[in-house]
Amino acid sequence: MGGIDQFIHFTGFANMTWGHLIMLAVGLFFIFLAIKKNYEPLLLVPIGFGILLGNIPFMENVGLQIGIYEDGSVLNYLYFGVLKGIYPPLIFLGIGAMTDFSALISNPKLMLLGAAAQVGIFLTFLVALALGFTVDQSAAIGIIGGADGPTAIFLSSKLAPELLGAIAIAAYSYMALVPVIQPPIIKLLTSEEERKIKMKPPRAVTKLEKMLFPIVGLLLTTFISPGALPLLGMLFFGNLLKESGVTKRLADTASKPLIDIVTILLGLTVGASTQATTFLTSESILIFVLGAVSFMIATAGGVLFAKFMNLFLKEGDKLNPMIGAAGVSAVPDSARVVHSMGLKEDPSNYLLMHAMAPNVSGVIGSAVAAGILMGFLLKVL
Amino acid sequence: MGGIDQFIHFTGFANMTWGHLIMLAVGLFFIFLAIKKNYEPLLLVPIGFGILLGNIPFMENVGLQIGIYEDGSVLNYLYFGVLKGIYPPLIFLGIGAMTDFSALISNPKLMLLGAAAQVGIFLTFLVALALGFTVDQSAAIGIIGGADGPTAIFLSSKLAPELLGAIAIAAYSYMALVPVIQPPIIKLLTSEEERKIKMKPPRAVTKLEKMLFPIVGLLLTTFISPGALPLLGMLFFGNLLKESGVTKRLADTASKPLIDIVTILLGLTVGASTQATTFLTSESILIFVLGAVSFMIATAGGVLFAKFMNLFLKEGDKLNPMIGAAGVSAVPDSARVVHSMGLKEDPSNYLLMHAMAPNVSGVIGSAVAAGILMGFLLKVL
Amino acid sequence: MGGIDQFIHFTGFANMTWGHLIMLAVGLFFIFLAIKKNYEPLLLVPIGFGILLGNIPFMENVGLQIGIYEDGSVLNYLYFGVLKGIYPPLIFLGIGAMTDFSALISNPKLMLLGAAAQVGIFLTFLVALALGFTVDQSAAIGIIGGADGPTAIFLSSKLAPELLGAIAIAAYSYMALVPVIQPPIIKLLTSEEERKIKMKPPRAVTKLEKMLFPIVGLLLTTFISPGALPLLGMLFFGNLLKESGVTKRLADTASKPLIDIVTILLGLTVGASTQATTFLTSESILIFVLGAVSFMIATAGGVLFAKFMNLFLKEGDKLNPMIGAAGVSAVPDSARVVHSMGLKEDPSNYLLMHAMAPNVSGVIGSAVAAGILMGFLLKVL
Amino acid sequence: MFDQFSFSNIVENDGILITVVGYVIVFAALLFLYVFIANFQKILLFQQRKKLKDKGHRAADVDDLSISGETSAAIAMALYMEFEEAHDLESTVLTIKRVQRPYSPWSSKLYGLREYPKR
Amino acid sequence: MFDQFSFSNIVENDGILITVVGYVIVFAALLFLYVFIANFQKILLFQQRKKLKDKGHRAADVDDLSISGETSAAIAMALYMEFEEAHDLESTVLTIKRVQRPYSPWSSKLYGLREYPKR
Amino acid sequence: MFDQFSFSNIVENDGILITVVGYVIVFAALLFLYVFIANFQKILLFQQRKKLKDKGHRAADVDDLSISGETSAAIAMALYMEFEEAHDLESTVLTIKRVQRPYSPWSSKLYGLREYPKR
Ligand code: NA
Ligand code: NA
Ligand code: NA
Repeated sequence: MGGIDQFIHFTGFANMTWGHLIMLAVGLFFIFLAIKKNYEPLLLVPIGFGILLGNIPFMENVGLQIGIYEDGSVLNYLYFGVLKGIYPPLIFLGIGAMTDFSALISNPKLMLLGAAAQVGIFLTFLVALALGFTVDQSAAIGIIGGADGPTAIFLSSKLAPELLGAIAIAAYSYMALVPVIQPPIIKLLTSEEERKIKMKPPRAVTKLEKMLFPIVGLLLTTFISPGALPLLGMLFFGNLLKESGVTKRLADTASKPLIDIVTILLGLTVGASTQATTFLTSESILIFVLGAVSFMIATAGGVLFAKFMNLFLKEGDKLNPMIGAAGVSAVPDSARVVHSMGLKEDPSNYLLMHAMAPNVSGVIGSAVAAGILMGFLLKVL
Repeated sequence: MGGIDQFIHFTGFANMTWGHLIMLAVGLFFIFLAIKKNYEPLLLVPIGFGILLGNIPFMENVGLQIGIYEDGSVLNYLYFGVLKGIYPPLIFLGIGAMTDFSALISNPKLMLLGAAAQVGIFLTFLVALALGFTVDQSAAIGIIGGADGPTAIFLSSKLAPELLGAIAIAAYSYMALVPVIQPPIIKLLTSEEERKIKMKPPRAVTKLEKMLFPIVGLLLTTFISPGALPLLGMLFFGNLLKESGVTKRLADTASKPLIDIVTILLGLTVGASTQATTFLTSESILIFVLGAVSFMIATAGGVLFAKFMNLFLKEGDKLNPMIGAAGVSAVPDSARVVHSMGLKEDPSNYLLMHAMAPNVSGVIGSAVAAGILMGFLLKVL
Repeated sequence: MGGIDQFIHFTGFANMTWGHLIMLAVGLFFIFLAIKKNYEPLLLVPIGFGILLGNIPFMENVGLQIGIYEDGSVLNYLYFGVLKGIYPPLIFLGIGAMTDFSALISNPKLMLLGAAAQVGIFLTFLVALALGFTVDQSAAIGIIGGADGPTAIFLSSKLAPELLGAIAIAAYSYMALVPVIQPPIIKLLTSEEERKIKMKPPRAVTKLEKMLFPIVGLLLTTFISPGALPLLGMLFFGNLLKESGVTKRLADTASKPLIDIVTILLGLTVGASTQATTFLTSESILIFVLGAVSFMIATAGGVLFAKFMNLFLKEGDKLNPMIGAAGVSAVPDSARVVHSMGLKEDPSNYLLMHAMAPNVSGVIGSAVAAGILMGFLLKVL
Repeated sequence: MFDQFSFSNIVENDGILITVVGYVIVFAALLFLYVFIANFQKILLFQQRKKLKDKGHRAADVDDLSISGETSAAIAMALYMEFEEAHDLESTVLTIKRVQRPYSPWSSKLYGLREYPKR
Repeated sequence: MFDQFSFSNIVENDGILITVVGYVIVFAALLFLYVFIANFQKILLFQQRKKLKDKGHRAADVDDLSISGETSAAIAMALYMEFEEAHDLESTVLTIKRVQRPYSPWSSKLYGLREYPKR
Repeated sequence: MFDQFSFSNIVENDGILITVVGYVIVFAALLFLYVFIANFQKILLFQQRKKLKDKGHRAADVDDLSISGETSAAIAMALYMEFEEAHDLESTVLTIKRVQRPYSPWSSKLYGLREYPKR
């Protein structure tokens, strides 16, 4: 009966630990949230199922080629695109091909709100440093506050691949929880009066402006922060494919099959990278805490900066400071949150289009921030 | 005239052997079968044309980078996905995203038929061993009886890459020939009375059950056979994308462009891997013979087990033993074969839905078997 | 303020050179041509934007992983498919899946015009040799005259990767300029009488012929020139997927998402490969000059050979020699040019379908030529 | 090499062991799945029946809640027909398509962004 | 490791410097973009207004050429509605599809090649 | 480097040889293809004509079975029109779509599986 013994030795039951069970429960919870609560299902289903895949217990390091960290396994090959930072730019390509920057172009001063909210990244970076993380790890943890999954994955893959799983999961979790995290902070920092401010309707935007935006956007942002090139280059490339009007077929492919394929592979492998034996550490828990802090600081930063801008704007041009909260990005959830809150205060106040402007500029802002952090930390000089 | 000489030296005419001609004829025959007989055209056209590509004679090992086994050639790069076992799980992802497991869920005891038919795998494994193949090769040959192309390719790529071409071609050939192979065996093993047994119509299945199936299926099967994770993980992941109801867009992409692209690349390179100079050996012929044997044993195993189950089932609940033959998988050809035979015996006996249950469980069964064989043989301990 | 200093040191402004500015202007010009003039937008938009991406100035060789020539950058990973000659065959697969060879099948003697026009490749090869390029570089430069982007990229990647950017840009530029380059040469070499020749309408082509064409085409051309296998193998494979009638789903995927994805990646990285620091050399300029010469010779070769064929054809069967110009390929632009010129001479003379025959055979011709050049030069004997 | 049956090769490589254990495990895996699903269904059916009973439905008393044989047969027939004719006529129909909204993986609800109102 | 706040780790790694410089640059980048677009718009609006004036349009005098508040509100409302209902009913509509022509990357105008006339 | 023509570089690298042989082979390849197709057509046309004759069709006597000039011209014109207008109007039409069945690469006839009857 040696054979049965040997076999039992290899089963999941024999190799199971509490860690595996906890992570399996987490995976099931993600899938539950996605299906039942409809929180980001296109990401949480792949990530949740990936967590299951990554935490089926098996005997490691005997050449079975199953685990995501084992050479020769399928998951390991597919994980390559995460580890080398290839998937995030491809996702940005697709996002660019489906994003309309009109709201931003029609009221470009709202762009500053997208910059202001990045304060979450930098303050969290400092806190992480103070807590003893290395400078590279701290930067990767801070970027959670950028509220952009692909940006967070890209930066961690470059600076702190050992934390990639935790950072990615934290980023996507909080992005799904934006409707829970942001409202209390917004309320705390604004008066009822401010929340009722109505903004002038945005101007219509011409085709030419929409065509020029990705080109100008690329040149200005990447001249200042060349490190943002992989992300912003692809984002603006996708957007030009969409807005040029002559490459519809390419824009369609970038924004449908291409981004879907990459999303499936990225979600699944990011989920699977949370293999209990390497994932369940005090560091991971700390990263989750820091991520939440980062989101809150970012929200506050956006709101407060909007109030600050109001000091310089004449009556009638004043901003509803709530839209500052949309500067964290988490497109378009945070814009929707702001919109809902606006409607609650005054059922005739439609803030959605105004909130979309800081929302998309927050994407650019956190990519620029990622580029700067890479510039400071990645160099081998 | 040295130049002309040199050139002629490099032409296909100068490098041609009888082997090339035979394989070219085989390739043409596959294409003919696919187009004229409509046997699995989506696979036989790529494989057939791949055989042509792989058997255009050229001067090998002089750096021309043409052949599939030459470093730097396109075919070699594309073959990587076969050789490393990357394509099969991606195909299972797509298959999961288009498979409906309702028939199985509504009558789960039919699952056992899908297990029973895997006897073909194990007996052929023994015969191959006895014939002098190594234990790894024997396992890869046995898996032909699993009647699943991707599973066969996956296991051979891990255990016996040197036989991959022959095993893949054999597996797909016999899957196309299921309507020829199975009926006589089924007839031989069943009485007319048995073939006329009508089964109770299957119960309707709820959405919740369909959603839970891929999750439960993953956990149970891979805890028992972790080696099946790459295949079954992807199969059930694709199925959850389909059944969750919130990730339709991802399921669509997995089941259309993604699986198509992988099918094109897999079919072409598997075909091309049959380069005459490495393929035409007595081993290849033996593998074809063993493959046929394996299919026959599997069919018999399924039918006989159904008869065995009938011993324990009360009147009215008895199975039509023909549906056991569908347990080999070869989805859905073998289910159709059973259905047709049922109609011939009694024009009012519709067995299709009943036969689909062992049919899809046969897929799971052979993936589990592959996982177990990998567990026994792949380890480096 | 050391930090600001350090940061400024890394900006694009600090690393900018005249070369960067020139290349950025070129990139903008490409995008302008694509959008405003509608010259090959599906290629010129990606290439143009790629030129921008490749010429954002940054500090090289300090590990920032930005540039296309830096290990670990996204562009570097995506460029792999260009550098190893993987993308061009995949594009040929898609092209095959959308090309109708009927015009050629119905009047196969026009195939010779597609051969004749390849004289541009070989004469330019000689000129480049005489100018001091190495024999490998000369072959890669000559192929520009083949007027096929993927073929040019494929051959350069194998023979002269250091010139790949310049050759690819030259090839696509002149393909876009066919309507400017060809008409004066055609006029110069033909009399008004010749330009008015009407040709007999082409015969209808059966399904069987269309199905057999890719198979016969593969066997005949690659037996003669095995080096053409990667390109022609894929072209004819795609065409069989289309014409077989039983693999529509695969043909659809090959000709839509697959070719689109590859086109996006190929265009972007070929554009980015023109990084000023490696691209702006006297060699690049010379390559552009030689490319133009090559196109002109090819056009003349096609026209003159058509006149030569007319010497042997009886009255009524004579060719309109203008269609010889379509033998350069540049599908279908050069066929359209010929058609337009025919209409100008005689508004009832429709040459389009006649011109399509040499047009598509020019594709085969230049791929065969590329195969032969690889056969002569790539071998390591 | 392949002239004769060599049972020794089976023995040396634990062939019998692998075969028996392997086949048993395949059965075990699918048996587990069967048992789980069958029991899960019982719970589910129980709940369903209870719900129906609460609402006063008569169906609650029916022995099984499966679809009727006639319906099933009709469906199977239709399916079979489709199988058979599949290759000949690829029926052409006017499709009623579901409108799909774009999405973004940085947040999957980026619906409104694609077609922003211009005026 | 994480027991206490160690400000020394911040100092040693230029934490403050990176934070300040970094945040300033993010602002700078988006400020640049803002200034550029705002000025570009002025030029564009100037041209637009001139064009309208040349044609004698009254709109040229209106202070801003933006869309009206009512329109905007209606659109926003519609958008919001769509957001909310998005998950429930995936509305089914008869699509009017744009016919797409095939293309070739060796030349992107390979339109006619796919469906060549056969008779 | 590129100041002057160096014929020696051509000679040293067998330039003339490669050119002549290469060009001849390109011709040979396409000539082969031409000859094959032309002859294949003869056989095909012969069969076709025979079939028509057997059925008593008059067309069998016509010298060539090609499509008429007028038809061809009309088609070419239509094609050309489409070419020209291609960029402007991307015509919108109600599509009649072929219903596609799903398939499985473990067996390409997995049609019925996707939309299994539920009740
Ligand atoms: Na952000
Ligand atoms: Na099976
Ligand atoms: Na050509």
